[in-house]
Amino acid sequence: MLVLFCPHCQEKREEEEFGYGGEAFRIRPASPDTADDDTWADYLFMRTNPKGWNWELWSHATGCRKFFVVKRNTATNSIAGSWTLSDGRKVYDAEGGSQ
Amino acid sequence: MKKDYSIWSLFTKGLNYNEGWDPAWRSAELKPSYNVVIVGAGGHGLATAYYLAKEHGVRDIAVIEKGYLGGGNTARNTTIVRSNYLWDEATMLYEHALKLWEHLTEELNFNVMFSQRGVFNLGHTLQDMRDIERRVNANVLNGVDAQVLDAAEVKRRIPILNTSRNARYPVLGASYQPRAGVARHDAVAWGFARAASKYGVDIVENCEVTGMDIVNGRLQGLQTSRGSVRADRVGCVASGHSSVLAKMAGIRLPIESHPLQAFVSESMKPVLDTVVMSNAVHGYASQSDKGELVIGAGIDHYTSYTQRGSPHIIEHTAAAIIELFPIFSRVRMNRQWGGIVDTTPDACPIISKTKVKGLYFNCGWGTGGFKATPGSGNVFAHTIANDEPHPLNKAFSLDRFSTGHLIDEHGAAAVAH
Amino acid sequence: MTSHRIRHEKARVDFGRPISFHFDGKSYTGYAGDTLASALLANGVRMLGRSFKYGRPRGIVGAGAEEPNALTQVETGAATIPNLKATQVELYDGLTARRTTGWPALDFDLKSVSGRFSRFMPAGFYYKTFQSRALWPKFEHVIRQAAGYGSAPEEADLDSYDHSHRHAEVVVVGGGPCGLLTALNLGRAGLNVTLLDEQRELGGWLLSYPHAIIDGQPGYDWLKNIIAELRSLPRVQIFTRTSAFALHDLNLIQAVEQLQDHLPLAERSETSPRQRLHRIRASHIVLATGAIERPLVFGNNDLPGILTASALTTYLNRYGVAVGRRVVMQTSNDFAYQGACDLARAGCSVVLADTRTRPNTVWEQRAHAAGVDVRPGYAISGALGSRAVKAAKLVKISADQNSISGDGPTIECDALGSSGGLSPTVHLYCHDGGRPHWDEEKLAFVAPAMGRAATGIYCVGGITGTFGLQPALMQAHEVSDAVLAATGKASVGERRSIETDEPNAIPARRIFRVPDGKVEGHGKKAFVDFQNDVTAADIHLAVRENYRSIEHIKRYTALGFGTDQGKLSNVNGFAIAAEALGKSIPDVGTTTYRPAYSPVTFGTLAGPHEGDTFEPKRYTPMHASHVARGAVFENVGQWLRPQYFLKAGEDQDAAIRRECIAARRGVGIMDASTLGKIDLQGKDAREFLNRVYANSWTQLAPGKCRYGLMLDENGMVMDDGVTACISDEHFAMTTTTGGAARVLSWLENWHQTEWPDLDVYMTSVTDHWATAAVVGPKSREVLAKVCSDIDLSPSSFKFMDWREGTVAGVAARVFRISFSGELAFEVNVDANYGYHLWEALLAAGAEFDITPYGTDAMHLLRAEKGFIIVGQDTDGSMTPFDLDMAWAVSMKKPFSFIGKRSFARSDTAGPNRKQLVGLLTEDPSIVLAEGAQIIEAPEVNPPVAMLGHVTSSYFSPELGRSIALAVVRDGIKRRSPEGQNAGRDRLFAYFGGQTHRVQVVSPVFVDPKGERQNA
Amino acid sequence: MLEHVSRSPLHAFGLPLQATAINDTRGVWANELPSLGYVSLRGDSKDRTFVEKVTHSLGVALPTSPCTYAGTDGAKVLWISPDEWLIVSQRDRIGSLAADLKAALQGVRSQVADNSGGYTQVLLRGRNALDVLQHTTVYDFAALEPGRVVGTTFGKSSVYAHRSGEGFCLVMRRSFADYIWRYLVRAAAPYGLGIAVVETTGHAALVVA
Ligand SMILES: Cc1cc2nc3c(=O)[nH]c(=O)nc-3n(C[C@H](O)[C@H](O)[C@H](O)COP(=O)(O)OP(=O)(O)OC[C@H]3O[C@@H](n4cnc5c(N)ncnc54)[C@H](O)[C@@H]3O)c2cc1C
Ligand SMILES: NC(=O)c1ccc[n+]([C@@H]2O[C@H](COP(=O)([O-])OP(=O)(O)OC[C@H]3O[C@@H](n4cnc5c(N)ncnc54)[C@H](O)[C@@H]3O)[C@@H](O)[C@H]2O)c1
Ligand SMILES: Cc1cc2nc3c(=O)[nH]c(=O)nc-3n(C[C@H](O)[C@H](O)[C@H](O)COP(=O)(O)O)c2cc1C
Ligand SMILES: [Zn+2]
Repeated sequence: MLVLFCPHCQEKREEEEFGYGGEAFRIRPASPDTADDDTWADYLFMRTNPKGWNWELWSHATGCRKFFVVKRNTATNSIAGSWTLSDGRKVYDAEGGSQ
Repeated sequence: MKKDYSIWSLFTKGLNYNEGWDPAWRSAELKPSYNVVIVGAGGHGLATAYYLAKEHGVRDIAVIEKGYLGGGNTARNTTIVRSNYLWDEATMLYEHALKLWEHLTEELNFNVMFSQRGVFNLGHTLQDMRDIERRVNANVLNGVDAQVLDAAEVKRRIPILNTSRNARYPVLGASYQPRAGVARHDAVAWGFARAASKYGVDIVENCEVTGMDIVNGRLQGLQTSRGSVRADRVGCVASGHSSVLAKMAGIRLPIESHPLQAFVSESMKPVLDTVVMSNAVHGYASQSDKGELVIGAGIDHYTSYTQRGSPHIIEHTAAAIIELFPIFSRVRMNRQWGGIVDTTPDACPIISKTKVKGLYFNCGWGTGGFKATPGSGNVFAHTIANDEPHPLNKAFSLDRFSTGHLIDEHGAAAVAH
Repeated sequence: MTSHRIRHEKARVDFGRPISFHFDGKSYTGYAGDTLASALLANGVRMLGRSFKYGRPRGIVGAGAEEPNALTQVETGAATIPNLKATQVELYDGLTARRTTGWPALDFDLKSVSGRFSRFMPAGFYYKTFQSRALWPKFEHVIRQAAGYGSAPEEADLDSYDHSHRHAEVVVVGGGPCGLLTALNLGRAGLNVTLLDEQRELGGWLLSYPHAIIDGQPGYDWLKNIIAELRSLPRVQIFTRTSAFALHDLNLIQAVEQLQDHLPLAERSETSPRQRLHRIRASHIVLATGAIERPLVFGNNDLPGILTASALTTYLNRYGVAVGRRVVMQTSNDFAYQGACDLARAGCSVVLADTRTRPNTVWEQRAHAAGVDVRPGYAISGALGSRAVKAAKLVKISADQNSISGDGPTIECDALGSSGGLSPTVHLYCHDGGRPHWDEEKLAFVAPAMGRAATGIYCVGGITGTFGLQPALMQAHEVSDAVLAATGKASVGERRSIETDEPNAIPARRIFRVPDGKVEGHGKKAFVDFQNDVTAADIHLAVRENYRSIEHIKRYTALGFGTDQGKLSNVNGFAIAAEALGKSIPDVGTTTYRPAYSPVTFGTLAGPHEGDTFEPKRYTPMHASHVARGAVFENVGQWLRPQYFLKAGEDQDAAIRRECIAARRGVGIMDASTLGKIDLQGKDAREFLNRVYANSWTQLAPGKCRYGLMLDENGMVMDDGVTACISDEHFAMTTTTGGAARVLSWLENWHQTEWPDLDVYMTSVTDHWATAAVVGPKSREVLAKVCSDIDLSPSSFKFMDWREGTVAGVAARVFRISFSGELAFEVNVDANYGYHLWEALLAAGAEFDITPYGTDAMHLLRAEKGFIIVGQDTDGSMTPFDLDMAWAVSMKKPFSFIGKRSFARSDTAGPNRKQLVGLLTEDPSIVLAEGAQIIEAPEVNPPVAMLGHVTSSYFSPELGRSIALAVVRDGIKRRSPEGQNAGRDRLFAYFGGQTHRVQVVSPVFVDPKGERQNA
Repeated sequence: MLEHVSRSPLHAFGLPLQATAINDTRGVWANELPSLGYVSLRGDSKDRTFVEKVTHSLGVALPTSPCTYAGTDGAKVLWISPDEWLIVSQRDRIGSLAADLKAALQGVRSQVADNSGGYTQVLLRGRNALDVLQHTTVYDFAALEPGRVVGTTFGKSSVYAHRSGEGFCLVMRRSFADYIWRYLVRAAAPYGLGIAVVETTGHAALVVA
C-alpha cells in the first residue's frame, strides 16, 4: 500500500487517492504519420517494465487531478521521490533517463 | 512411460514404511550446453520441456529456474480452468488445453486433481448479458460446451448466491461451462517435472538467468548464477519476469507486471461445489477439496515485482464476495498472497519467435494462464522445435502489435448510454 | 466444580462470577475471564475433535493464537462463527459452541478407520492414486465430504462492521512487558502512541507467569502500575482485543478490533459494529509480539492432554485450571521450569525431563524446592493412551547427539507438557518483505531489534530472541531511546537497570524431534503439524521424493497450511527438514510469512462496503419522478436509469412499445442527465478537439453542435457524443454515461502530459446539468408552452443548433439534437431545477399525452436509425470505418489526431474486417438474440466459422417487424443499399441452438433521409 | 430565481423536517447546506495577471498555496489544484459572480464554469465528528488544520473537506451525495446521529474558520 507525495498538493497521501498512469515520459512520435509500424507499435504497446527503478506517471485522482511523476523501485516498492511533470523531466534527463 | 504411481505401489511401498519411493524428479547440475534451454520452471516451462521431449524427440533439454520449480504464478493461482473465451483464436488455444487437461492425470501418471465442477460467469448488467450471449454462441459454434442461464436457474444451481433484485448489481444470468473447473496447481508443476525428468530433461533449480549471449542477431547461450550455458534455442517462460529477460536480449515486450492477489478462508465443510466469477462485482470464488474458499479479483493498478499488493484490493474483494455470498460475511480469511502477472494490452498471451534467432518467448498470460498450462507448453514446444508457430499460436505472435491484429479479450468495453 | 479448578488469587478469572455455557449440547460452568478452552479444560473436557486425515482424537494444545486443534463452531443461526480457536473465545453467559470435527460422531469417526490405513496414506498420496478419469469425481466427492472444520453460516450476517483509518507517530504491537514499557517510555516523552494487543488483557507473558519479580515488585503489581500510567497519558491510545494481522508496505498496519464477540448475545449493541478494521499508517512501528513456545516432536504427541509446557502453565496461573494432576513435562531449555514449579506448588505431581544432561542449577534447585522431580538427560520418546494421554515413556538420551542412550521409566500421567524452545512471533516483521535470521544460540528465527530501523520498524523482546525478562526489558529501553532519537524527542525519566528474579539462562539443547530409537517412519506417529496431520516421517518422505525446497515440503505435506499457519509447527518442520536434507536450518530457511497473523472475518475486511453502501448509486435529479411513474431501473455504470415505465397491466414489451410509439408519433420525454458533460474553454479548445476527436472542429460555429467519435491511439472507437460550440473559445462536450470519468481523465492526461502548451481548460459539469430530451413530432409544441424566449421555428432553430433561453422559468441551454431520429430538443438546466423542469414539461405535454421513456425505448429508437452505442455495437476492436462512419473522420487535419496513425497498419487497413450492418430476419416476428453469431450456412457442425455477431436487436413497433444491428465480416460489401430491405447477401444468425436466415441490409431502418429530425 | 422549486441533492432524505438544535445527546450532528452556488475556476496560479484579476473581481485573495482556502462572508474559495478553484457563494449571487469573473478574465488563459447544480455540502459537528470521518476515508483528518482544504476519497467516491468551526465541511458532487449521506449515517450510528438545524450552521459554510 503506497503513500505518494503529491507535488501539487504538497502532501503525502494514501494510494487510494491516486490513479496509476503507466511508464512516464513515453514519447509520441513527432510525426506519427511517417513513423513505421514497428516504431508506432513500440510507442503504443512496448514497455520497459523494469524490475527496479521506474519512472512512472500517477494522477492525483480524488485530489488535485494533476498528473505527476514518481520514481519508484518496482522490486521493493520504495520511493525515491515525486515531481511535477516538468521538474521530473529535468531529473530524469539529468539521470540520463531519456537516452 | 512406466506408471510408478498406483494403488498397488502405495500398498507395497506402504508395507515397507514408504521407504521405497523414488525422487519425483531428478535434480540436475547445469551442463555446459544444451539443445534447448527453457527459462522458467513454472507449469508452462515444464510442460514445454515435456512436450519437446515427448512429441518432438528433443532430449537434450534443460529447464532453468531461479527459485524452486512451480514457485512462480503456478504456485499462487486460484486454479480456474476453462476455455469459454470470446475470440476464435483464444477459444481454440484454451480449448486445446482443456482437452489435454481431461487426460492429464493419466498421461502424467500423477493426479493433478482436475475437477470439472463447472464455472459460472455471472452477468449483472444488460451489457454483461449481451456479452455472455455472444460468447456462449461463439463457444458452441467452436465446439466448446457453454450455456446461457437465467437468474432463476443460476439460483437453483447455486442456492447460496445472492440473486436478489435489490442487490447493488443484481444477477441477471450467467454463462456456464460444465467442463470447466479447477485443478491442484502444485501437482501440475510436479507432474510435468516428473514426466519431463523421466524423458531425461535436466531441471536446474536455484539458477537464475542473468544474461544472454547474442552474436549477429543469433542467440548463443545464457549467463546464469551457476555459470554460462550454450544453447541452440532458448524458450523464455518467465511470466512476470519476461520483460527482465527480454531486456537481456535488447527487446521490449508489450507487457506490464502487476501484482495479482488472492486469499483463502479457513477450511470449512463443503458449501460451494462450483466456481463462480463476476466481473461486474469484481470477485470470484471456489472451494477447494481441503475446504477453504479460494478467492481472487483483479490486479493492483501499479506495476510491481514484490509478489505482494495493497490491502484495499483484498478489502474490496472481500466486499464483492459478501455481496455475492452474504453467508460468507462471518467466514474468516486465513492467508493472502500475491503473484506477479504479465499483462498485455489485449489480455492475450504472446507465444512467439523474436527478432533474435533462436530466442522464443511464451508470456503475457497475465491473470489467466494456469488454465492453458498443458496447451501452452504443447504449442510452444512445437514453435521451438519447428522454428514456426503451431497453427494454434500463430495469431499470438509478437507481430500482432505492429499489424494491429489484437485479440481483445478484455471483453466488450463496458460502456453504454 | 471438578478437581481441575484450582482457585488461587493470582488467577485472572473472577470466581465470584460463574458463567454457564453450552458445548456440544451439554451445559457447563466457567467463570468470567475464562476462555472457552480454559473452561472446557476445567470441566475435564479433553477431546475436542478428530484429526483431518487420520481421524485421531485431538485436544487443546496451546492457550492462544497458536492453537491448532481446538477449532469450534460458536453460536448458531445467523450469529454462528466457524473455526474459532477455543483458546481465543472469551466465555460469556449463554455461550453455545460445538466441535467441528468427528463424523458421523466424535466417538466413532470414520476417518479413524482410515487412520488404521495411514501407512498407505503418506504425504502426497492423492497425487499417486485416483487416476481413473471415471472414478476420480467420485473419490473427490468423498474427499470433500471428509474435509473441512466448521461450517459457514446458512443465513446472511446481521452484524455490521466498520473501518477506521488512523495515523500514528508510533504503533506498538503487543502489550506484553516489552511493549508496555516501550509504549510508556514513548508516551512519557509526548509521542502519539497506539498500543495494540490481541488479548483481552494487557500483560502478555506476565499474565501467565505472575510470580516474576520485577524491580522487587510482584509482576502483577508492576503491570498494574505501568498500565495505569499508560492510560493516563493523553497521547497514548490502547486497543485490546485488537489483533494486528498484517503489516504492509510503508508501515501500514491492518488490525481487527473485536468489539462485541465477548459479550452475551443479549448485551450486544445493534448500533455498534461487531468488529472494526483499523488501518494505521505509522511513522514508527515497534513490534513487541513476543514469542510462542513450540512443543517437541515425539511419538503419539497428539494425544489429548498433551500441551505445550507454557500452555499448561498459562491454564494454571492465569485461569486457575490444572489440566492434569499428574503431570509429566519435558524441556530442552529453562523456560519450562517456572511452570513446573508452579504446577508442583499447586499440588500436582510433576516430573520434568530435561533433555539436557546439565540443567540450569538455579532452576534445578528451585524445582526441587517446589517438589518437582527433575530428570536431567531424559526425554519423552513417546506418549501412551488412546483418547487421552495416560503415560509418558521416558528414555535417556545422549548428551551430544540426538539418540537414545538408555531406557527410562514409563510414568503415568494425565497431562503432558513439552517445551522445545521459543519461536519469536516474527510474522508481521516479514509481511512486507522483511526476513528473519536464524540464531543458532537461541535456536530461533529472530527479528533483530534494529534490523529495519531505517524504515521505522523496530523490534523488542521475545521477537528478537531476547528471551530473558531482564534483558528484554533493558532492550525495551534501548529501542525506546532509538525511536525517540529518530523522532527528535528527548527521553523522560532515567533508564535504570531493571532487576528481575530470573536466574541467568543457560543454553537450550538443540533438539526438535525426540528420538524413539527407530528409523523415522517406523515408530509411532510423531506429529509436527497437528491440524494437517503432518508427521516427521512425512517430511522425510517428501525429501526422499526430492521435494527438497522448504516451499515444496510445505506444499507437499501441507505443513503450516492450517488456520494456525504453523505457529507451533513451522520451526520444528524446518529443523526436521534440515536434518533430512543434511543442511543447516538457515540454509533451509523459512516459508513465506503472509497475512493474516490471525484469521480475519470477511465482513471486517469489507467493512462498510456492504448493503446500500457497497458501491455508490448515482441518481439523477428527476429520480423521484421516475419512481412515482413506475420506472424499472437499469444500472448504467454507477447510475440508475429508468429502463422502462410500467403502467398497470403492462409488461415490459408493451411498455417499450408504448414509449416508442409516443416518441415517433406524438411526444416522449427522456432523462438524459447521466450523460457526461465537459466544459472546455480556451483559445486552443478547438485545436484540442481536433486532436482528441476523429472529426474536424475547425468550422463549427457558435450556436452549432456536432457529433464526434473519440478514438484511442489504437484507432478504435472509445467514446462518442455531441459537442456544442458556445463561443469560439468555449465548447460543451458530452460523453457516454459510462465513459464520463474515463474521458475526462483521458483528456486531462493528454493535455497535461503531451500538450501543456494548448490554451484550454476542462471541467466536468456532468452533475451540474439536468437534461430532459423532449422527443417526437409534438416536441416543439410542448416546448413552446414552457419556453417563450427562444425562437423554436424550424427555420431559425435548426437541427444541430443550440440556444440559450428560459424553460419553465429556469435558465436553460436547449440543444436541437436527436438520438431517436425524431424532431427533438434536449433541455439542460441547473440540476437543482431538474425535477421542476421535468414535471413542468410533463405538465405541458399532458395534452399531447407526453410519455416518459427509458433506456430500452431509447435503444430501440436509435437502432431504428442505425445510431451506434459505444460498448454495445462496438467492443474495442472497431474503427470508425468499420462502423461505416468515415464521415466522422477527417484525415486531412494537420495534426495527426489520436488514433489516426493506427489506421495505416496492415490489419487495421486490411480487408475482411467486421463492419456494422443492419440485419433483417426472414421471419419478421423473430427477434434475434443480442449476441447471436452470424454464420454462412444453416448447418452447425463445430467448428463453424463465424462472420460476426448481432450487437443490437429489437422488435420495431414502427416497422412492425424485428430489426437488428450486427458487425459482419465485409459487411458493407454484403449489404443492400440504404432504405432497401432486399438484402443482397443471405446469412444465418445462430443463438440458443437454432439458426435463422437473415438479410444483410443498411443499418438505417427508419427515415434514411433524416427528414424527421430535420423537421 | 424560483427558490421554491429548487431541489437540493439530499432532498429525498427530508432533512429539514428532522432538524433540531444541536445538543449533547448525540455524538455527531450533520445536515446538508443546500442551495449554495458553486463556480469552477481554472487558471494558472503563477500567472500574476490571472491571480490579480480574480482577486480583484472576487474581493478575496485567491489562495495559491496548496490545500488552502480563503474567503469573505460572501464567498469562499477552495484551492483544488494549482490551476483550479471551487468558489462557493450564496446561490443568488453566483450568476453575477461568474459573469463578473468571466468579464474580468477576458483574454486571460482561464475557465469559469457555473457548477451550482453539481455540488452540495454537508456539515458535520459534534464530539465524534472526527471519528466518523476516520471511518470514511484514508485522509488524516486529525491533522487537518483550519484553513486547509483537501480533496480525498470518501468510501468509493470523493469529497473536498475542510474544518468548519469545531466541525467539518464536506463538499461533494451531486450524484454521489446520496451515497455519501448513507455512508455517513452508517458510520455515525455508533455515536448517535442528530440532524442539525441549518439556520444555526448554514452561514458557517461561508465563514472562513
Ligand atoms: C493470484 C493469481 C491468481 C490466478 N488465477 C488464475 C486462475 O484462476 N486461472 C488461470 O488460468 N490462471 C490464473 N492465474 C495466472 C496463472 O497463475 C499464470 O498465468 C500461470 O501460472 C503462468 O504459468 P507460467 O509457468 O507461465 O509462469 P510461472 O509459474 O510464474 O513460472 C515462471 C517461472 O520463471 C522463473 N523465472 C523468472 N525469471 C527467471 C530467470 N531470470 N531465470 C530463471 N528462472 C526465471 C520464475 O521463478 C518462475 O518460476 C493467476 C495468477 C495469480 C498470481
Ligand atoms: N514460555 C516462556 O518462558 C515465555 C513465553 C513468552 C515470552 N517470554 C518472555 O517474556 C519476555 C517479554 O515478552 P514480550 O513482551 O516480548 O512478549 P509477550 O509474549 O509477553 O507479549 C506479546 C504480546 O503480543 C501480543 N501479540 C502478538 N502478536 C500480536 C498481533 N499480531 N497483534 C496484536 N497483539 C499481538 C500477544 O497477545 C502478547 O500479549 C521476553 O523475555 C520473552 O522471551 C517467555
Ligand atoms: C489454490 C490455493 C490454495 C491455497 N490454500 C492455502 C491454504 O489452505 N492454507 C494456506 O496457508 N495457504 C494456502 N495457499 C497459499 C499458499 O500458502 C501460498 O501463500 C501461495 O502459494 C503463495 O506463495 P507464498 O506465500 O509462499 O509466496 C493456497 C494457495 C493456492 C494457490
Ligand atoms: Zn494533488
